[in-house]
Parts: sequence; structure tokens; C-alpha cells
Amino acid sequence: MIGDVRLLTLPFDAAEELGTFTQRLPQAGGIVSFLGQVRAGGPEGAEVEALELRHYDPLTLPAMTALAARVAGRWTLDGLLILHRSGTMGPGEPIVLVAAAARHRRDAFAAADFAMDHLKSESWFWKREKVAGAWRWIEPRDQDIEDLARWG
Amino acid sequence: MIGDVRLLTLPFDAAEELGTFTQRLPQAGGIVSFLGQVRAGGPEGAEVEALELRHYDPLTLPAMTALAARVAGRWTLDGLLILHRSGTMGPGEPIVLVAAAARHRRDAFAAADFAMDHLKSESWFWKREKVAGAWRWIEPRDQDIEDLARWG
Amino acid sequence: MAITLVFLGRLEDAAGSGSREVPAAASLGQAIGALDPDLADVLRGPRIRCAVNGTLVQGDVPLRNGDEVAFLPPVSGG
Amino acid sequence: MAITLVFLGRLEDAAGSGSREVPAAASLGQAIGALDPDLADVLRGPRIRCAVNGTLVQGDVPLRNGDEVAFLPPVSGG
Repeated sequence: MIGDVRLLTLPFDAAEELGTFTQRLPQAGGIVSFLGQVRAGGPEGAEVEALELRHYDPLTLPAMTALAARVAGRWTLDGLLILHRSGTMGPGEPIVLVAAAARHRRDAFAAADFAMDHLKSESWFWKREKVAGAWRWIEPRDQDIEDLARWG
Repeated sequence: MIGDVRLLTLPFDAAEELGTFTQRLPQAGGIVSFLGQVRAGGPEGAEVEALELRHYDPLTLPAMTALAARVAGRWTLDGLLILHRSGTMGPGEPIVLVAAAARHRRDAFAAADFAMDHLKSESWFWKREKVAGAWRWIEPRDQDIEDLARWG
Repeated sequence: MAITLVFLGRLEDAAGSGSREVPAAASLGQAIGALDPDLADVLRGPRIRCAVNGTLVQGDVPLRNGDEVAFLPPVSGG
Repeated sequence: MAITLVFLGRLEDAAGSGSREVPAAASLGQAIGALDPDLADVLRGPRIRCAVNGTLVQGDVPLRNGDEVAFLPPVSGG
């Protein structure tokens, strides 16, 4: 299996990364990807001007690598890509890209979905947003905990 | 919502199409995509040399458009992309690209998954494969029918 | 005075071509009945659907001159 | 003779900086106890986890000179 797990501190081109990943996997019938990006335009006009993710070097990438191993052990995959940004990002910039390549479509969907649920709720990132010129730290969302509970 | 549904008779660049779709959707927090491609290398050495999809003009694209409307009615999406090849393809060539963009990750995953299950089992394509120099028509798979049953 | 028959998927092999013109017939049943019996049997199979001028039909339906009748085996796409 | 404390996420605001050097302490509990009481209360919160030299720890643990102690509030990433 091709595994590619990276913690990035500079902007990345999600389409190019996914294209490169796909080219390495001609034997995979299906590739499911999730791209998370900084939303341009917020609810009730609360535009997020910037988003910052902080990580902790001794924990963050090792945990991402451990998650990838867990996903690869749970489904039959040809490839797994996990890219996550750290640092400050503006609206429309990619934050996270997960892609799972598999012979069978269901495996690819489930693996990407599982990886995202666990990245969102368990990985060592702390997020703050700049709205109307002021930074505020984001607390974990209950939804993320519920998403995680789906996997038993 | 941005809807983009196309039946293509020539090869397409999946990464480029997904990049273009994403650039049009800076307000979407998450974009889930599925890329189906002709597998290079088959089980037990039965390499597929070429795959051909036939469609029927009066039915195929209208049904794809109707499916897109159904998906857009069932989930809250910012954008939905459905591209499907017809014609003859070689190993590694893209067959189908579905992408769903949404504010919420779960909506994007479910919409892309649903669209693929229905494209696979209900859309008006007929497939044949060339193995060891001989073409043979592919019958529908039971798995596709089971996949469809998940949606009630 | 003719109608066009279109054979999709594996029906193309059974018919020997993807489409053919046949003399006008008053109904779908009559058009099928005028074909080679082996082919007619295949087209009457329980999993074969029909469309007339791009609209799915069920059972026997009247035909008019110039109609296009498509015979659709189970799909296997994507 | 010092240890390094690292404050992640919102704990950075509570501590006034992302990290600081403090005099060596025999245990995690002693290191926290030597801080400003308001900050110590925050760091003792039930949802705050600790890592010593990159390994998660639970409860009070001994510390050695040169250790890096990270205080980790609930994550909110991705």
C-alpha cells in the first residue's frame, strides 16, 4: 500500500496533490477524497478573515501516522493520503486532504470518512479564527464527538 | 447551488476538473469526491486491456441530470459535479468523477456516496471489457443492487 | 414507412448490429414478432426494458411510422 | 536547572506565552504548584492533558532537569 502522511506548514495545491496520488495508483478502481478548506463567507455575516492551526511537533505527526496505520489495517486499501496544514490560512485555502484508494468503492468511502472523523476529533491541532479583527480559540464541537461514536 | 453534470465522450483530467470545481466553491467547507478509473492489472492476471461504455443519448444524460436534482434535493449542498465517460478507455483512464461540496462534511460524504451507488446501478450505461483480446459484456453485479438498498 | 430498432449492450450481439430499420408495425409486439424468432425471444426477456422515442414504456404499446424503439438490457455502468 | 512548559491552544492566552522556562521541579504537581495560582487552576482542569517529552502522562509524575512538559487542552482541529 502507498501511504503518504504529511504535516504541512505552507499552502498546498489540493488538486495537484490528489492528481499525483492518483497517478501512482493505476490499479485502484476507486479513489475517495475529502478536502477541507477555510470557508469564505460565514453564517450571519461573520466572515472568517483567517484561521490558524497550531500543532505540537512531538505529538501531531506521530499521531497522524498512527491513524493512517489504523485505517490501513481496517480496510483493504491500495493507497492512503493524509495531508494536514498547520499555521495561518486565509479563506478558500486548503486545510486537510484525505484520499483513500481501493479496489472496492465501499472501502474507499469508509476509510476516508473514518480518517476524517478521527482527524477532526482526535488529532493534535488547536484552532483559532480571526473574525472582525479579533482572534478567538475554537472549542471542540459536539458534532465531532458524535461523528466519532459512529465507528464503535 | 452549482450543478455540473456532463456525459463525456473523450478522456478528461479528473484532477483538473476537481480543481476547477473547487475553485468555484470557496464557501464550501468540505468537498468529497469519488474518482472511478479503469483498473490497471486484474485479479488472477486477467488484465483488462480496454473498457467500453455505451450509452443511449435519449436516456443517459437526462437520467444523470435527474439524479443530480435528486441528490441536491436530499442534502444541503453548495455544489455537485457528475462527470461520466462513454466510449473506449484504457487502463488508468478516468471513468466517473463525482464531487459534492457542502458546508457540513457529513452531507458531502453522503451525497457523493448516494450519487455513486445510483450511478452504478441505475444509470443508462452498458459496459464491456476486452480481456486477452476478446470483448465481453459485463452483467450487473449483485453488490451494486445491495449498495442501492442501503438508501431505503 | 419504417421504424428504427436500437439494441443496447449485449443485445447488439444478439441482433448482429446496434440498430436497424424495419418496416412500420402497428405495435411494439408486432414489431418484435416480425423479427427472427431467436432474437424476438431475447427481446421479450423479463429483464429487457423498452423505450419509444426516449421514453420508457411497459407492455405492448402502439407504434407510429418513424418511431425509434430501444431495447435496454440491465445496465452495468460506471 | 530548568524545565520547559509548553502551553497549547487557549492555554497560551492563559499563560501569556506559548512556552516558558521554569526552575526544575521534582514532579509535575510541584511544577504546576509553583505557577501563578490562577494559571495553576486552569492547568489542573479535568479536560487538560499533559505530555512529558512527547509522551502523554496521567496524574502526577516525576520530572527531571531538562524535561519538556506540554499542557494540552481539548483539540479542535481540521
